[in-house]
Amino acid sequence: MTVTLRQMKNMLLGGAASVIAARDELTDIDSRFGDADHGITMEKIMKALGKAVDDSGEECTIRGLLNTISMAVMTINGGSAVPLWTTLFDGLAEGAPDRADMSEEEFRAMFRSGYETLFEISKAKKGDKTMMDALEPAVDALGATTGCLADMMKATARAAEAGAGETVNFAARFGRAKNYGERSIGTPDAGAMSMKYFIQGLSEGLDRDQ
Amino acid sequence: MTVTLRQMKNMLLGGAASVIAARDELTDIDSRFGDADHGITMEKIMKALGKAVDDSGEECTIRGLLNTISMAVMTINGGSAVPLWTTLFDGLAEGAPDRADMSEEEFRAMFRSGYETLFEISKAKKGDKTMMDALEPAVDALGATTGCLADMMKATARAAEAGAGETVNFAARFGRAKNYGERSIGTPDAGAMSMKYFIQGLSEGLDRDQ
Amino acid sequence: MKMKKFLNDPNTLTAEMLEGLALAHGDIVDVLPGNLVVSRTLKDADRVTIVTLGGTGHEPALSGFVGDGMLDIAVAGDVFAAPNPQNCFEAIKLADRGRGVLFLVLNHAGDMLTGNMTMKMCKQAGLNVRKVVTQEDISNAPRSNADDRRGLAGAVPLYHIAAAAAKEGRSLDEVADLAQRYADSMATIAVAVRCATHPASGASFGDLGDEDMEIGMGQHGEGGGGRQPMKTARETIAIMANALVKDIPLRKGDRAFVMVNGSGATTLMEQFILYKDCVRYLEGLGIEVAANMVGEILTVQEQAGFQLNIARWNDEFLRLWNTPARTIAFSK
Amino acid sequence: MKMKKFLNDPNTLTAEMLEGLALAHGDIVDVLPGNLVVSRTLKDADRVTIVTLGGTGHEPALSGFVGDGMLDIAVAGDVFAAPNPQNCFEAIKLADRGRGVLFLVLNHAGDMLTGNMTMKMCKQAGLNVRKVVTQEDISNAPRSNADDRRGLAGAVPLYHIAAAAAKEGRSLDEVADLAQRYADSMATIAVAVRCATHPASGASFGDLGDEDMEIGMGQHGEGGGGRQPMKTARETIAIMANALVKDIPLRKGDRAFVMVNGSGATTLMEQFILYKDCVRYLEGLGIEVAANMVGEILTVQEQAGFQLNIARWNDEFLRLWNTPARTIAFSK
Ligand SMILES: Nc1ncnc2c1ncn2[C@@H]1O[C@H](COP(=O)(O)OP(=O)(O)O)[C@@H](O)[C@H]1O
Ligand SMILES: Nc1ncnc2c1ncn2[C@@H]1O[C@H](COP(=O)(O)OP(=O)(O)O)[C@@H](O)[C@H]1O
Ligand SMILES: [Mg+2]
Ligand SMILES: [Mg+2]
Ligand SMILES: [Mg+2]
Ligand SMILES: [Mg+2]
Repeated sequence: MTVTLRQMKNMLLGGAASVIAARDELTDIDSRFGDADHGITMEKIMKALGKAVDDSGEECTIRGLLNTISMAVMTINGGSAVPLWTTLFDGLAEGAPDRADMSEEEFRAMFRSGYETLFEISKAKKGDKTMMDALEPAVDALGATTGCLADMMKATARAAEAGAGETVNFAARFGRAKNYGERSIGTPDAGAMSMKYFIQGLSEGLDRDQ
Repeated sequence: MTVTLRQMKNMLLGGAASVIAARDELTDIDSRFGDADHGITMEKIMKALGKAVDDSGEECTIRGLLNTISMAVMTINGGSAVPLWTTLFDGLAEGAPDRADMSEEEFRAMFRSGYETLFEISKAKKGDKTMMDALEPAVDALGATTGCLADMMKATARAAEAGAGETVNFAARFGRAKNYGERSIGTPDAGAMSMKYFIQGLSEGLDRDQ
Repeated sequence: MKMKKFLNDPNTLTAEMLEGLALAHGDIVDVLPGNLVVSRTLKDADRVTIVTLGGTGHEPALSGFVGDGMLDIAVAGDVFAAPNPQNCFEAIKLADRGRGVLFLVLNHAGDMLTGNMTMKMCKQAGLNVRKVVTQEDISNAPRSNADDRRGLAGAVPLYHIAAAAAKEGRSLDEVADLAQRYADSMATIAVAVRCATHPASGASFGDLGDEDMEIGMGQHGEGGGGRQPMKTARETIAIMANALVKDIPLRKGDRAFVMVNGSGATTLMEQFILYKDCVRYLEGLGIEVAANMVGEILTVQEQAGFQLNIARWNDEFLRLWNTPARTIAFSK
Repeated sequence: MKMKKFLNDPNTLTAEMLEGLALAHGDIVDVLPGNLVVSRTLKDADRVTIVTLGGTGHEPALSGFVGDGMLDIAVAGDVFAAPNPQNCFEAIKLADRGRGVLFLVLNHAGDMLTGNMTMKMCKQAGLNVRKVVTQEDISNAPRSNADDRRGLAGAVPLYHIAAAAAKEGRSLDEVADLAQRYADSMATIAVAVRCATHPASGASFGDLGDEDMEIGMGQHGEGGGGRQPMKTARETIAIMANALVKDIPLRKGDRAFVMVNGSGATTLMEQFILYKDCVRYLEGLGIEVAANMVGEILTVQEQAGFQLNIARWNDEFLRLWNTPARTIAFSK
């Protein structure tokens, strides 16, 4: 099984569309224990991603594409999410081959690299009520699943969804919500939710093309 | 019929008590088309009046007493009402005899002088929706009534009440409410109401002593 | 609903506020009995001096503009209430350095009554005083009926211009005539979108509903102009600036001063956006903005809204404006 | 309910605000691409220079403190959102006059992430930069756990003190060490009584009910401390100042700096009353207030409430503080 540049682009566009559709929900969640802007910021990030994909042409490599996205996200002004997502794409790029397609193993390694690079600057672990609560189980699920790409991505999305859902039970230990501590229990984490929507969108974007 | 210093003091204290009792109502009226402070200011003025009366001793004259009140009111910081009431007491003093009692005619002349002195700086006429709408008919009624002092003052109070009541139908042409013009129709004028309460209180204060 | 303000006692608001002001800015002002906020530069002044009066609750105005290059004494009354004439008279006596005193009064019922009584007392005492009244609010009356126009924040730049002229050694008549020319050259209009509460009584004045703004609101929320649904910054400026330009009037090629004065809860972010929109609007008419003030200058407690003041400026105003000033709320 | 703000487009809030700021204060700052608010004095600077970064929506902070004797460049992000590392890197390159750059960061998640990435880029480029983080909010963590303390308005006096030291010709290490000492000498606590709305999304954050105040609210209304019924100014100050005095700690005979920073809808009248109450409270402990700032310094849109910042001052801080400054929002 190989993953093509075309598939990669579809996945990314699907992720972007999914997050943008959830904009108001994300802002609303952030209004409870944050500063009411997460949807706004994620929309900016996802639009920059979309533009980078649209402008990328047929000639680029997967690493090149992801690098372009990382650079595009980096020039946004958008609070915590911008450096975090910049770093995530930077890590994905580092883990991706400088070719227009990749093997299943390379696909898995790319996500692993994204997660690990992000962890270095994020420092948040599972249970800290951040985007990592959706990303970490998703990357783990991807590593543990075999089968066709579509099925793998569905399993990944389910893991992200479950992980984001669990944040309802956690007290925030990172980001602005940290200041509310225990009081944040009962509300999901905004960043975990946007990560969930992104990963679900990756899966949907893949489907759309098939 | 003569009016004694003692009666004069009782009337003034009655006027003060009556206005102070209406403090919140006056502020509330002023909150609709003014700056929500008329009750506060009138309370300050009436307390100063009360203190001046209490401190005045038995030796003073009616003119002296009214002059002391005028001076006391003048040192209050309180928007339009302060110079207006300072001037009213100044005019009452000018029209009062420098003795400890006065005749019925002198009593009438004193009020007439108060009204006229005030009019010079106020410039407001009947129908302009100001304190003059209560004061002018009251002074007219006092001029037209005969009988015992208590009856005269009751007729005066009725005229003040009727005049203040009519301000509901007027559009403000003086003071802050002027800026609302026609829209002020339907609400009485704060200053007319405080004048009504004062004049009613004069009558009540007289009764209390009999 | 309880009033959500940090206060101690409704009866001592002004006294406590002035105590804090004196503690914070003792290098610039002294606060003397009778609520006299006096510039530290007064004692060495050999020039025409400037006194004004007004209620409190509009901070930084008026006390915040006492200091070098602006007011010599501001006589504070109580919340939204003019001071008494006695205190104003004492202030003028204290301010007089032998060259006469310019007495600036904003046109509001209480201030005017006090101002007139003060002038009577000054005349009796033989003091050399000239009173100039600012009455530039266009929302209730045409220019021909100036007595019905309230004095709004436009008085503040006038303080500096008049003080600069006084510093040049000009006579009282010259300074007062200049102040009158300045007063005649400007116009202000206010808009409110959310009302304020009186800090002593806790009563809120006016009611603007959830969707509306009201153009023509005075210093204390007194209405006047039209109530209408909220508009964008650009649209609001177009309505207000257009009215001011006509009133002054300003013509292509003129130079203007523009002030955006936040009335309390309107943010400085909004004020900068509004100022930008006003500059662009005037540019479109061929009018150049030569100077400005943007910020909270004369507030109305926590009212949301702003005052837009525009003046036609000439070389003299601009030159005087560009001289130093050091007060609590304005430095140059 | 519609948001009652004067704005044009949620997507251009920061750009329009900075355009207005540049138009109003072109004599003090230039606004360059990338939201760089640059002091006009930078080009002639032969000294250590100072750069900071931060979201907008807190005006006058941070851009309002760019100018002579304070910041050389403030990198503005977007509303409540840190700028990107690229812009910060460009700002530091531009600011560097060969004597190195002090990079001041307030401890907030986004700002810190950007600050760290910026430092990486600077290191790669071989720039001479020292980063100092302010993290003085006492409401969430003890002094021993400084990483959990947010940076609040206490950064602002630090700008002036660090800039004054830089003007004296001190080296980057000296200036950065001084800034760190200043950061360590202070503490801040915030209280909110009414919440603000985000000017782009219109969403309001937090909910304080009709009767309550919350001590420990952060820059954007993030909670932390206790919610309790509204108290008087004096009582509120006693709670807050007591907590700060213990944290710093301040002792009898110490000299203090006190800042009362209005967060938006709280009036200057209240701020002066609060300042007076704080001076009196500290006097009662034998602590003398040697300097102050009272006003809107770092706001949170139209939030009602304030931040109280206290610092232990020594002769050096006081001497540096009493040097000239000329910025948009602060002059000395
Ligand atoms: N150190 C961190 N590691 C991982 N995620 C974080 C971290 N800090 C914040 N986040 C995430 O960022 C989200 C908030 O993002 P956003 O609202 O865009 O930023 P800001 O708080 O600056 O407004 C949080 O919900 C959380 O998931
Ligand atoms: N020129 C005037 N002549 C007579 N009464 C006046 C005049 N101006 C104002 N008033 C009266 O003053 C009242 C308002 O008084 P107050 O609220 O104490 O003063 P302010 O408007 O300064 O707050 C008005 O209701 C009106 O009756
Ligand atoms: Mg956020
Ligand atoms: Mg009133
Ligand atoms: Mg009043
Ligand atoms: Mg944010």
